[in-house]
Amino acid sequence: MNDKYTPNIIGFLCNWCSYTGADLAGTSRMKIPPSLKTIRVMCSGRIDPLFVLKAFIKGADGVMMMGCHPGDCHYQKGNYNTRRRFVMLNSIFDILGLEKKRIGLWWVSASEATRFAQVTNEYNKEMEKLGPNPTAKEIFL
Amino acid sequence: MNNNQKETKSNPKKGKTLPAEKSIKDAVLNIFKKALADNIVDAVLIPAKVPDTDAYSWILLQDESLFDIADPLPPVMNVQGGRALSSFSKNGELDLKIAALMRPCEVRAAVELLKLHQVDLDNVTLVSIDCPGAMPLRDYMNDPKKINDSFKKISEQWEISESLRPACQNCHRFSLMDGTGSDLHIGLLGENKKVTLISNSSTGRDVMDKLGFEPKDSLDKWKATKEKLVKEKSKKRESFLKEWQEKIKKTDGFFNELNKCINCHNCMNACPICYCQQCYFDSQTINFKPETYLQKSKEKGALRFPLNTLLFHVGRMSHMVLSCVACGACEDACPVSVPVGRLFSMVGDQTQKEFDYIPGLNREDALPLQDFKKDEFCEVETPNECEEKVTEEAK
Amino acid sequence: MAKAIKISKNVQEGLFDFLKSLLEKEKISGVFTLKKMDDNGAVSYSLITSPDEFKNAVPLYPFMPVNAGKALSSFTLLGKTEEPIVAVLRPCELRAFVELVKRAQGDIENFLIISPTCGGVLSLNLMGDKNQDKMVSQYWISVKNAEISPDTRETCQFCENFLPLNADITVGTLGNKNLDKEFTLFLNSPKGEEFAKEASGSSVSEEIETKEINELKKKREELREKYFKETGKEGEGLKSLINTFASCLGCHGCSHVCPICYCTLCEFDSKTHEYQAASLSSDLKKKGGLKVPTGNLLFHIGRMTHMAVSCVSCGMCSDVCPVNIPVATVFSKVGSSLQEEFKYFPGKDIEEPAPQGTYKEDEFMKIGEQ
Amino acid sequence: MNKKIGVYVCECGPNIPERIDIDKVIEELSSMDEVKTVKKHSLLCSNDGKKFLKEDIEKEELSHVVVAACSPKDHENTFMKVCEEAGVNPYLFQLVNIREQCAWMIPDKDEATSKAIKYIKAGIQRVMFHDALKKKELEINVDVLVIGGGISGIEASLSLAGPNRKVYLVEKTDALGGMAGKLSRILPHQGTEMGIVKEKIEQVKNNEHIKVYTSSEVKEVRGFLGNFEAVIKSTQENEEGTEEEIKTGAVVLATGFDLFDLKENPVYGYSENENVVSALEFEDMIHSEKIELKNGKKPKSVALIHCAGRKEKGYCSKVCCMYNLKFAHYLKDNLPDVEVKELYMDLCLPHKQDQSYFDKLKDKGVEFIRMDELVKTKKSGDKIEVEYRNNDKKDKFSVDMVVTSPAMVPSKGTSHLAELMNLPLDESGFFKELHEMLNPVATPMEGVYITGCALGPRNIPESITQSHATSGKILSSLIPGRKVKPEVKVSEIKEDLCTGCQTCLSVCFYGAISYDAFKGVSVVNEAICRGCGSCVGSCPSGAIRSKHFTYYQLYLEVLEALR
Repeated sequence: MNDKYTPNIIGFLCNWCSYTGADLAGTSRMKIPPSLKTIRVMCSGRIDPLFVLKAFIKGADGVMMMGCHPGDCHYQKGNYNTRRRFVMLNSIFDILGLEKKRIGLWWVSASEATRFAQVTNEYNKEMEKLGPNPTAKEIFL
Repeated sequence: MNNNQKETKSNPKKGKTLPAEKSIKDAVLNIFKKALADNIVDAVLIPAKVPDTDAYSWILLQDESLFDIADPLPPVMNVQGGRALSSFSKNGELDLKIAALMRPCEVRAAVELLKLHQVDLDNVTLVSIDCPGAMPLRDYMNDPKKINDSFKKISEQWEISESLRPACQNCHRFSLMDGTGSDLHIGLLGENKKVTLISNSSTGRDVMDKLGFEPKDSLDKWKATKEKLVKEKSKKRESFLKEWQEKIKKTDGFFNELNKCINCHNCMNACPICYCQQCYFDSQTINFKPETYLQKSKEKGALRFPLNTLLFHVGRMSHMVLSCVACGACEDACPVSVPVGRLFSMVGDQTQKEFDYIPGLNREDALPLQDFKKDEFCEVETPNECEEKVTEEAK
Repeated sequence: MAKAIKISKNVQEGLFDFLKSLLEKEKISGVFTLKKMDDNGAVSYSLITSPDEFKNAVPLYPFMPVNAGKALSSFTLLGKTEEPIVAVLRPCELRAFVELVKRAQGDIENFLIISPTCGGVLSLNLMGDKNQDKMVSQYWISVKNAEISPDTRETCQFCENFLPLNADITVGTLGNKNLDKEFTLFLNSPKGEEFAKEASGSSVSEEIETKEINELKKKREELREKYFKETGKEGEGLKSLINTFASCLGCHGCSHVCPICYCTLCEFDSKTHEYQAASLSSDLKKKGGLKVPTGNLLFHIGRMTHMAVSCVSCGMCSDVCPVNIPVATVFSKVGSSLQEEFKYFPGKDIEEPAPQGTYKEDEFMKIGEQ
Repeated sequence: MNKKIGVYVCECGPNIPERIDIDKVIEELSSMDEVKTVKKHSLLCSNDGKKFLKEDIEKEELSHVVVAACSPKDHENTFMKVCEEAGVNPYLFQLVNIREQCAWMIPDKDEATSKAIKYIKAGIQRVMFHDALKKKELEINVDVLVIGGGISGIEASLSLAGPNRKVYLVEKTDALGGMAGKLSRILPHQGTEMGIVKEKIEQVKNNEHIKVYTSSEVKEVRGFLGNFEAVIKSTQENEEGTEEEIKTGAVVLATGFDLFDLKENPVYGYSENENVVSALEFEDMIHSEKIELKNGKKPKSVALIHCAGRKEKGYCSKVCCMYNLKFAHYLKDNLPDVEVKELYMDLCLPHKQDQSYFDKLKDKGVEFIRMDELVKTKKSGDKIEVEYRNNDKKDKFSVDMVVTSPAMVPSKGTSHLAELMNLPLDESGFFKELHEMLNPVATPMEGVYITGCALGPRNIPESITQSHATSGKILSSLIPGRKVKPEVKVSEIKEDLCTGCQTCLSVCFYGAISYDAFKGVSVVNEAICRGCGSCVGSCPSGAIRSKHFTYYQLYLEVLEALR
């Protein structure tokens, strides 16, 4: 079981909802896949699509964007921009035939520890199924 | 003139000839394979063919198997080697030993970039190679197969073919002759089914020792063949320079050559010496209000768009032409086939002579504009003042 | 039925005379249009203010040396022109200008915009070609017959938005069999009508979208389908993308000529994305080798995230690519799907904000909730 | 590099060592040449922990500090303070969360340990590129802008205005008083005339610390607690458009309510029937003490219809029942033989005096009829026929006069103001409080408070209570001489890269970015910026940088995670 492939997943979490939700998941001792490395930003609106793209190109097997549910943004509207930017990136991946499963956006509120645990675990499983991101080994990027 | 002294400055006595039964390419690659295998270097920078495409590009390889796609002398110069080298070594310290195989003009560019602190050569062994020239990029892209074949012929017979890039047709510094600032040089000329490894610096010498290649073979044949070719090409270059100086002397001669320019700045972006992130001639410092443009137009009857074409080219010239290595990358990248490479190379040739400077020749030579001599260019001042100055200095 | 006037002259002369008279009668201060630079076929956009300089003007000459929208933006970047000016633009150039005005990169006020029903333009590297004149006359024949001229750029061949939007005056060319005897000016705005008084023509009322034009549209749409299929073969994803851009020099000419790429310094040329020597050893350990310069795909996809949704498919990027990458086709493909996604039509309405600068609370509701 | 980085791993009692092999971590990190020292401590947030940290930072003469411990939510500020005391800029510090997001979510010790190491390494990489940000102190402005000159606004102004606090009271109509000013008499004691409202208006006028703007509206408000900038625009014909810019420390929204338009629904028969009057019109009648039909006769029978607009709007307006009872009392007291019917959906008698007030009416012989829906109100002869449905049983009666009580709806300006200030509205279009129960007068915008019917139907005492609550909030936060420290992790613009496309303006919800037309670049007002970074994500040329979350700092975290 040792040589089992573990994906490398990056999570961009907004400070007010998702990161707090993640903390709560920890406090309530929920099991979160170690493959997920979280990165805190103040608002999901700060998540420049280029971060996601660059992480993907640098070989991240999965990139999760997380923010407050629409309407609950600590900065009021930030996550609406996030949503648009994600849709933008997502359809670019789609039309270019890139594995769009590898990028995703989830709304996770500060109280939704369970949801956090659920989506991260599910996503981790999905990435395990998908296997390593070809960009990690690709030379001609 | 003392250029000639320089031309013959570095003058290695002996080298190491290596067999090339299978192919020249093979023999050349073997040198690098060995260097990598013996851990003399950690990685090799070398042109390669992108699998399942006709495209060539630079790869920095560590995995031996990648030598299969490597090609020491591709038919085209996709990215100027100097740029490639600088692209990954300019930020932070390079903690790997790298051997870089480049055409002489690319090596010269690298050396110029070194002087501009845009490349880190401390851990890099620059290896130059006798260069038969390269084919125009667009021609190759239009018909890779055909160009490949004709290039094969040209490179085998070292013919100065019309189908080569203009820069290469007029290049007389295609070999080590002018003491190209490389550490090692690979001679292809002269010897048949052999390649000659020549050290050109202590680093180079050191690497050869580590490789166990003792420089004891004579270089006479290589030199003789080379000198002959250099003479030929120098003649060609002279005539090219004359022809173009004539062209430009005509009123608007220069501008007429540029009147197709569309300001895509491909030339600048392909140029190894233009290292600025933000070209001054792209920056907002040269925007004016509409009235101003309208005024300009009224003065001349018409105002051409895109604006500042001439300013861009002359300005760029003033920035880099003293370091122009005449690699022709700019002309290769021009979508409207402006002879920009020839123009710059021609102007570069003159200005560089003025300063008695050959870019990329010598790592120690300071850049002309970063250096001055008190008693130079008196002629641009009034002679007698000049006299006084010098005598004062003497006191 | 649209308001229009018929002028019984060869379209090029007719338009030439019309503009010239506007200039001579000082109805306008200048004409922004194509101008012959020399006898070896070079043309370039110019702001012509003197009638005798105007002799070299070639308003509808089938070349696009730069996207005129970008040129006009550089002209009006610091404010609107105080004096009235006529600009002869192709539909995609006009759309580009509108997009730029939206982004405060130019000002369309005081312009009289004239735009043809567009037969496309010849590939730039044919400029100065020895057969140039032959190709141009060939071009006009296919315009008459509303056919796709073989010498026009790929982008033009599959362009379906070849009827101008927001033009004050539309010059009817496509499908007009006796284009060298007569042609129609469609007057789309009061301003257009006002100026058109200077043109010696008889007022008629005609439809812009003739049968021929609709057929041409169909043909082009089919081609579009075809080209879109061919670029970036589905399924292969990354690999095909890499191969498509394999020969990219990183000259970024595509972004330099792109009218939507209005940044003075492209983020991807800035220090931000430069390679850090420190990560070399780890990268090589992972991959065994590395193409340099790196960041090729990051640049292209990244640029898409910035401008594709506003891409007007003018084709300049393909035209300037020194290594024949079908940049425009890829971007146009991505662009059109994004534009569908956001229900956004670039260059249509100056008031409509660009998708990046706005949002709706009740859109894409499913996203993020799964 | 003259960077001296110290890494401190907190065990947090048993919490972290339980799951993370701290010695392994320390061993790993000590091998990094960027790191000057790595130490562990059993509980860094404890007093001796902080003492140890401070002394060690001083001893090692560190330039940068990384603490691996709990979530930044817990102790980021604690340790930032320590750094400051130890003479290290608090922003040259990074707190790495190896408790919540490592030890506590990963059962396997090895996995947890290696992840912890990654996190800390990322922290180390990141901290090297931190800028030494400086907190600025801003003198707070204690003045208050009150929008809305109704009873709530008036009350708030009166309780706020004082020798060292100026109040700007903006009223869109030409007179103070609002709806309460239109009432004839005010519950519960029937005796009082308009008195108390008039009184209060007088007090406002005589208060030198209150500046009143009638026929004016607020055109622009931006800022945050202690530092608002507002523009007040006059709507008076003669001085149309004259503007005044003011600075205040807080904003009170007392924009009140409007009445449901009875014409919206024909069942009320309002427009086509002259003897159907709205509650306000009836108030006027009481005021002029002329309860008459249009033909001048006194009505023999009056129907008081509650809950007009309740179905349409979907909420109970809470006050109508009581003033209908008020009307009934008045009618019975002044026209002894008048027959009064009250037609209601549900009676709302929330306050202690209400029940007895209602019972008294029964004694006076007022008839109360429950309905589920008003079917129609139509003229029949000189009488008005009122048809209603109770359960599934329809019924009707005729009266001389009908008084209809329209629901309270958000005042016209509300949505515009909400947009202007980026404040949320509830589904009925009233302002939304930060929390109905726990924070009933605050808004998401620090320093902006809401009172009275701007939040939804309320009666006068409630409104006044809220105004007092609001004042309390403000008085306790806007203390003269107090300073506020605005966010320093804000956005900044590299002017040489900015193209002036103004995309950032459109994504900034605080109006913190403006456009400098002369320079042709966007400009961030650091006092207003909250540092969400939305603008950064929107800028194509990468001209905007969000301090402490710069592209490079975040990118290094990505790289470290992928290494």
